[in-house]
Amino acid sequence: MKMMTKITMAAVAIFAMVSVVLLSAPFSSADAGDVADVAGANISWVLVSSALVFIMVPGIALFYGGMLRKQSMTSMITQTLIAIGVMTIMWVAVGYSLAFSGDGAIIGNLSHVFLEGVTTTTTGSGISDAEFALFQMMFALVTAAIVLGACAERIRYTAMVWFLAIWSILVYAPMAHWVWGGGLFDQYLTVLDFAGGTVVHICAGVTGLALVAFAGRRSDRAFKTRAHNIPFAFLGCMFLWFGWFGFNGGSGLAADGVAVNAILVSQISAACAMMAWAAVQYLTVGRVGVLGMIAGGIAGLVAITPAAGYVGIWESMLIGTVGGILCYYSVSYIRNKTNVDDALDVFAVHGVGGIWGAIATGIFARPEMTGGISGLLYGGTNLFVGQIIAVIATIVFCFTVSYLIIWLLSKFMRVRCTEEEERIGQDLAEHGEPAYSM
Amino acid sequence: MKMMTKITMAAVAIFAMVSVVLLSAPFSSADAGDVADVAGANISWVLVSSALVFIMVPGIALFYGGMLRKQSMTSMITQTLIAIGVMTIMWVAVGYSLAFSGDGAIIGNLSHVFLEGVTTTTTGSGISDAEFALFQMMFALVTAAIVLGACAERIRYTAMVWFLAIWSILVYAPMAHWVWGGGLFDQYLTVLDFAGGTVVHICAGVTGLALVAFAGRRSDRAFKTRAHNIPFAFLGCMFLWFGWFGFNGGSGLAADGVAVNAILVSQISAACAMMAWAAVQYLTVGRVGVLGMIAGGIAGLVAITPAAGYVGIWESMLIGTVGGILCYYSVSYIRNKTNVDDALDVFAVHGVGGIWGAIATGIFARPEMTGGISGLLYGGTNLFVGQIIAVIATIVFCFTVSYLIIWLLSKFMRVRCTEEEERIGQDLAEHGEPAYSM
Amino acid sequence: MKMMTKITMAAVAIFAMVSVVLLSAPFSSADAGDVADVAGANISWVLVSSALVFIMVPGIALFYGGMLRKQSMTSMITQTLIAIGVMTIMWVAVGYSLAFSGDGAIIGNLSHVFLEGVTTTTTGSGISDAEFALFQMMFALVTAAIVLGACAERIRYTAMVWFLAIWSILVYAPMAHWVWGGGLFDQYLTVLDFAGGTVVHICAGVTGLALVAFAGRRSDRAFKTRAHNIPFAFLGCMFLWFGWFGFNGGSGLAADGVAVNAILVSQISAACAMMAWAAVQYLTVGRVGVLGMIAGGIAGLVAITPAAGYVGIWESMLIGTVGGILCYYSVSYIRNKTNVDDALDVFAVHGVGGIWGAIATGIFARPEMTGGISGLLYGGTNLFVGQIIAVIATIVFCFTVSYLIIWLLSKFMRVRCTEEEERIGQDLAEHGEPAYSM
Amino acid sequence: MKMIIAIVRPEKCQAVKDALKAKGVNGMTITHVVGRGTQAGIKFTNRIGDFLVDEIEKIKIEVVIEDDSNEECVIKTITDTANTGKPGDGRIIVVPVEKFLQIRS
Amino acid sequence: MKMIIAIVRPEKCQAVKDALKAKGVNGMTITHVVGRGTQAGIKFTNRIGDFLVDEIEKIKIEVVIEDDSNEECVIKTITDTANTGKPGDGRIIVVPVEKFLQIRS
Amino acid sequence: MKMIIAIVRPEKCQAVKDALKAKGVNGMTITHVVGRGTQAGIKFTNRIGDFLVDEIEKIKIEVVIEDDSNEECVIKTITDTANTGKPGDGRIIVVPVEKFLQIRS
Ligand SMILES: Nc1ncnc2c1ncn2[C@@H]1O[C@H](COP(=O)(O)OP(=O)(O)O)[C@@H](O)[C@H]1O
Ligand SMILES: Nc1ncnc2c1ncn2[C@@H]1O[C@H](COP(=O)(O)OP(=O)(O)O)[C@@H](O)[C@H]1O
Ligand SMILES: Nc1ncnc2c1ncn2[C@@H]1O[C@H](COP(=O)(O)OP(=O)(O)O)[C@@H](O)[C@H]1O
Repeated sequence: MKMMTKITMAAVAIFAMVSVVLLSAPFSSADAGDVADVAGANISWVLVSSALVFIMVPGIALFYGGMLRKQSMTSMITQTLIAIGVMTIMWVAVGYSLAFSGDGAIIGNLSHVFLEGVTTTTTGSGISDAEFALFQMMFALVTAAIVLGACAERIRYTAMVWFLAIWSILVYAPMAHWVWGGGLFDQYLTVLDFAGGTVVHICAGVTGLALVAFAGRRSDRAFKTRAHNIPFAFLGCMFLWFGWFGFNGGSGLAADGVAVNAILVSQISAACAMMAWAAVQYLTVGRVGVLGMIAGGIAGLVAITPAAGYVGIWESMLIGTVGGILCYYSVSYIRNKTNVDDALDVFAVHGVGGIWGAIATGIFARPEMTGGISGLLYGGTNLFVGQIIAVIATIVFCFTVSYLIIWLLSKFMRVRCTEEEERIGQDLAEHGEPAYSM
Repeated sequence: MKMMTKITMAAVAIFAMVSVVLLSAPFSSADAGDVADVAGANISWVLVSSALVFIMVPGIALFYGGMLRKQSMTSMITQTLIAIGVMTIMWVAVGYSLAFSGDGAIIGNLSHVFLEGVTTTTTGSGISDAEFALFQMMFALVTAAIVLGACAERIRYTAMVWFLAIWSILVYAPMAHWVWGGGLFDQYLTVLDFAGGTVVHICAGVTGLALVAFAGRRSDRAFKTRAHNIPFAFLGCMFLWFGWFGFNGGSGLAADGVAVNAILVSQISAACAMMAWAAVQYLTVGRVGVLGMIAGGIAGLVAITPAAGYVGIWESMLIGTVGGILCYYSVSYIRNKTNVDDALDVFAVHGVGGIWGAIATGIFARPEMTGGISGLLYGGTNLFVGQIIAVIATIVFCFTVSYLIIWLLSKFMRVRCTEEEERIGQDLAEHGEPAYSM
Repeated sequence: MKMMTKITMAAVAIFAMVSVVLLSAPFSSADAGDVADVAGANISWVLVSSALVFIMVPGIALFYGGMLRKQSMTSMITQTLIAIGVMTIMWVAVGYSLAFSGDGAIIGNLSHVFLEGVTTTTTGSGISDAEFALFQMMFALVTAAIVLGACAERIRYTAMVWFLAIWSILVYAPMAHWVWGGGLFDQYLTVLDFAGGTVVHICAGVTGLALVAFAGRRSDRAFKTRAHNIPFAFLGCMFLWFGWFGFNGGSGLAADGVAVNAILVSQISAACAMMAWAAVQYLTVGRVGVLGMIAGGIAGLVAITPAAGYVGIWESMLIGTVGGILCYYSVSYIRNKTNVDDALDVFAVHGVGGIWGAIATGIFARPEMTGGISGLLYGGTNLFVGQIIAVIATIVFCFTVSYLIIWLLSKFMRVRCTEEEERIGQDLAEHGEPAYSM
Repeated sequence: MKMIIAIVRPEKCQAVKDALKAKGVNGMTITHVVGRGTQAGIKFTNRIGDFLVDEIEKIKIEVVIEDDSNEECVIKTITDTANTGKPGDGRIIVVPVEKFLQIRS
Repeated sequence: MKMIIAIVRPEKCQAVKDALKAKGVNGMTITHVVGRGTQAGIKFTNRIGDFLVDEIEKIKIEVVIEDDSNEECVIKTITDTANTGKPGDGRIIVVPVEKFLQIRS
Repeated sequence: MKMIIAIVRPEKCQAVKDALKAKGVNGMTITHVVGRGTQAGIKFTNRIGDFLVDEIEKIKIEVVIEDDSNEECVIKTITDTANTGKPGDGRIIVVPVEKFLQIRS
């Protein structure tokens, strides 16, 4: 068992080495300097967007870590860092290729492993394949990081390394392929997902749920503790909100009116959802706090994600407001009525919010903004049906495969922390590194 | 009374809903995809600037919160979040329309409520109205957030929600209209305010003062406590500084030499003010610390704000240096010689700094950078006189109306925390959410 | 002695004033509005990059401060702030001019003091001189800030002010001139340094070493304490990583394929180095934590810096992986086998990582990406030899001059904290400002 | 000699300190503690509602008095100042002290 | 009257609290402390390896009992709950108390 | 049995710990406290100047000694190490202990 985990890390290092041998074909950015100026604005904007999406990742670490007890802060950070490391390498190695090459319905092919043949050359005003790969890479990072909040304080660090590596191939790559890479959904359904409602949020929420289903509840002690550092949780949320401008704004891959619209409706949806959550909590509990408001804001951002390029002002107000209320009651329901210990409400916020967003897109999509595809409101039913099927497919697929992966892993290594380790906290038990010293 | 506050929140939620009914006209971003590429760079830059201005808002929460005692951290954060929520919704609903439509001297009209008719279509190389509305929205958020520092640890949360909602219409929208929307100042005076010295900083500083004037001093206990978390205050200041590059840099609404100049002089002014503050403090107190230096930096950024597009290197050094010294003595004077409990020196830094910046613009504005309007130094007196009148008008207007609003509110709800609540701290008394758990 | 330090600060203030008298020639940004649109995308991207590089500076303060004991947090922050202040002013005053004007081999001339004649006018699609000066200014800030980590908890604040002011002229300006300003290296050697491997990282690492060599070890108490706030260290690292996208991505001064390539390889190198460090630490110590992983990430970013525009995917994986492993063993070696108290491993990470990066550039530079200059792998030896000579020259020059400066300063003022001051911590002893209050 | 240990509400700490100073009692040592007693706990807000925490923040003030006759006065001063009449006001514990020395010489 | 001072592992604190409650002992004051004893220290990871910290986090629980006959019971309850058999389990100190008063009146 | 409670300057804590170790006294419990005494307070910098804080950070070291004859030695060791001669050096309090038990069995 000990052996196993050692191999884990060694493998990753070796893995990086191997690439050197594997690849003799040079990366063709030879003509990078000749790029036509007409594409400059788009290049610049998508680079900025990539950076903005990147900053969401530490945002998640702080957002989640701040809400846990202080004995789990280091652990949450290390797991986020490992998500950056593993997903970056896996995406470059095979992920991008599996998601964005070939015509397969289920999965792409290996023609672009290690980004072979992915150049920085632009044609017309579009961005280059290399920039697209970069932007998409950041999405993979964020998705993996979101998952961590659900199963916090339970899954061992080394198990998480392996899980993410395998999950990136078996779950994330196919999902991206189906929605954006010309796969399943594109081929058989009318589906719209502007910035990743299904690929990122539903997928992350459901994966989290699968891990929780497998790993079970935490011991009561960890479960009952209140957030150890509200300012960090707030700061994390603000990074998410800030980064979301790139997440949604960059998803049109151009600095144009679509980007402006996407950012505007994101801001509005987030604000409405935050206020709606606050209002409901105020009416129910009589008090509002930071934790509620930031959860509301995130709920609004999640809900608008698939629709950001396809709806206008009033729809975004509606989507946000409903999103905030819906997620509030989901959190409340899951915490009080079920036995599921989704530590940081990942499913209730990202899962439920994402599902609502996908359906809302099916209802409100404006034909003049989608290139002709109409939402229910404008008389289209294909899209609405497509969205619902896509949501169901995503849920079933992500849950099943994620569960299988972690189950399989548990045959080879210890996946779950013991009760003793849980009590002391992973910071000390696994990393020997308390987050704060007095 | 209890009823009242419940209605507060409910209203906001309902408010978001109503928009759906109100608005049947579709948001016309139909042709968003056709945007001419020539505008791309400007679109991209103003989007980035909007994101940068947004990040100033959490910056303010951390900057202020870190300087308070730890029992007020959650409270400062929630109030900032509510500023985001309320101002975003109010801006979309009526603020933008009141500020930027029609020829009224005092206030605009309602032709663009809920951003009706505000499209993402660009003409020529300029940015679209929708993008302008987005960029300006962020300014409204920042202004509201700055106010919170003055009256920290005293005003109740629900009262603040109402105050901001009303203030956004009665104070902020007219101010923006007068300076940038073709209103009062534009029509009757020669006034230059590049990035919001009057609209944002003087307005926020004076509004804060009005709230303090109404609410009175805190009890001694809160008053005497030292900053509970210097790193957060520093981090907040750095977000402000970083965001200011978009705040000043984006205010020319284009990615051109004006933007470059604005950012360059901002950086220089901030550095000079920080060093000047440090120097004066060193000579007076014999020691320099983080709190002094960051206040100095902010003072320099405030002072350069109205002038950033109209002056060059040496003026910015002078504006910054004088700004730093002036604000130092203002803080010192207000704290020691007056009875005003401006908790986080909002008036002394934003108010005084903004006034100095406005006057400095009147002195140093270079005709070749303003399109012909000359500062005192270049023989123009119109501008100088205009700036002074504008400053006075701003002070009188913002103070009076803000005071009236909070006074009026106090007839309907409890506005002020009790001494008991103040002692325990708003975190616990109002939100039941201590910022840190041991 | 007391007198001396007072003069320190006064001088800086006076200094800012003097500029006003010195300069009568107006800053010519008159035609800023006429900038051809073709340059817009590049202007926008380099402004964004400048902001991104700026955010690295607070990143360094948090990264370093979080790893120290809590009694040194304020001190680390003030020193970083002073680096911002001093370097900004010095760069504007003389630094830019010395680095980027004239044909001198050793140093530039004074024709652009106070940025005289540096305009915001663009020609063709290139950015303006003023924007270049701004972007480069941020590099000067970052370099100075990195130095502070090596000699943390020892050098007095006022001494640091003077040191940085002099160092910016005698060390940083010549280095920038040699590598990027058409000086020494450009004239006599074939050297490639895309984003500042020598100028920033080796220079900072070696300067830090010189200060440590002069100031000696800290007392055991400070030396043995563990990191007081891991989340701050993590946050700081993430700011660095995020900012590095502008640091490397902006160094091509254009929004084109080179920028895309630079960011892509930076991300990959950082991820590989982080994983490699984690793997080695796991195999050696049996445990991995945040401190190790973030150090690994930084090592990868440092290593790829000089090469980011000249290599592709697989080279970046190799450079990162080797960089991570190399820096791990360097830290281990310096800590355990030498008597050098490099508090935050500045030399081991930035110095060693920078040296490896420079050599790697000499090996892997692809002729089609460098405009014809070939690395060893492609048969070129000039470059390889040039890189090695440049590294050696940089080390010798920076160490000698930095040591001389601090030695000279010590003749005029007290440079070193006493053992008593060290024990109490600089926060209290020098600044009277503890970072946290209970 | 006695050590008087008072456990009081955090928000009353300043008042107790001031009151003791007024009575001429300067020396004291203060510790942040959490306590459980007849006070049932405090409700905290989380994302979706309340939850109870039974460890409530208190301040422990330790005063060593060299003259036993001061005991009553110190106890009364603390009791009067820290009393609000609501559960959670805290306790006073008196323990005997054998020696009380100043380190500084 | 006695004050029973127990120094226990942080992860055992909740269990001790619960066990005492079950025995009807509600009042207690809890302090975060660090301690040194026969337990040699804990190894922490730094950038490149391990290092030892000899100040180990503990929780100090102070319980004043008014009825001396409860002493044995409280001590036994704590000992039974906090015992793991490994170095670092902590200590119990019993000191005499002269007075124990409620501030609330 | 005695409990020796020393309140010392934070920067002297390590020295006291080392000195006690040298005398063979290993076990101790350490608490972060703040105190007020003859030392008037420390001036802190704020944005525009100084202000006084009368709660000064100290370290409380509690050592239980089972053999009373060690008392003098421990007190002397602490006094010698923590003494700087300036106000704020701290105090030593000795209280009687009735029982001192190890939890581990
Ligand atoms: N038996 C006890 N031993 C030690 N500390 C106690 C005891 N009972 C109460 N305390 C302390 O006193 C504090 C206040 O007690 P509580 O019973 O809540 O208030 P009140 O005395 O007003 O009823 C508790 O939080 C705890 O710290
Ligand atoms: N002589 C002592 N005086 C005060 N506290 C002590 C003493 N000995 C031990 N302690 C406290 O008890 C804790 C546990 O002691 P330790 O010797 O490590 O465990 P164990 O009792 O299981 O051997 C220490 O961390 C310290 O806080
Ligand atoms: N009467 C007292 N009771 C409890 N603690 C005291 C008392 N007097 C002093 N102390 C503690 O001793 C510390 C040092 O005392 P102080 O009078 O400042 O120094 P010195 O003893 O050198 O004059 C104080 O900060 C306080 O924590």
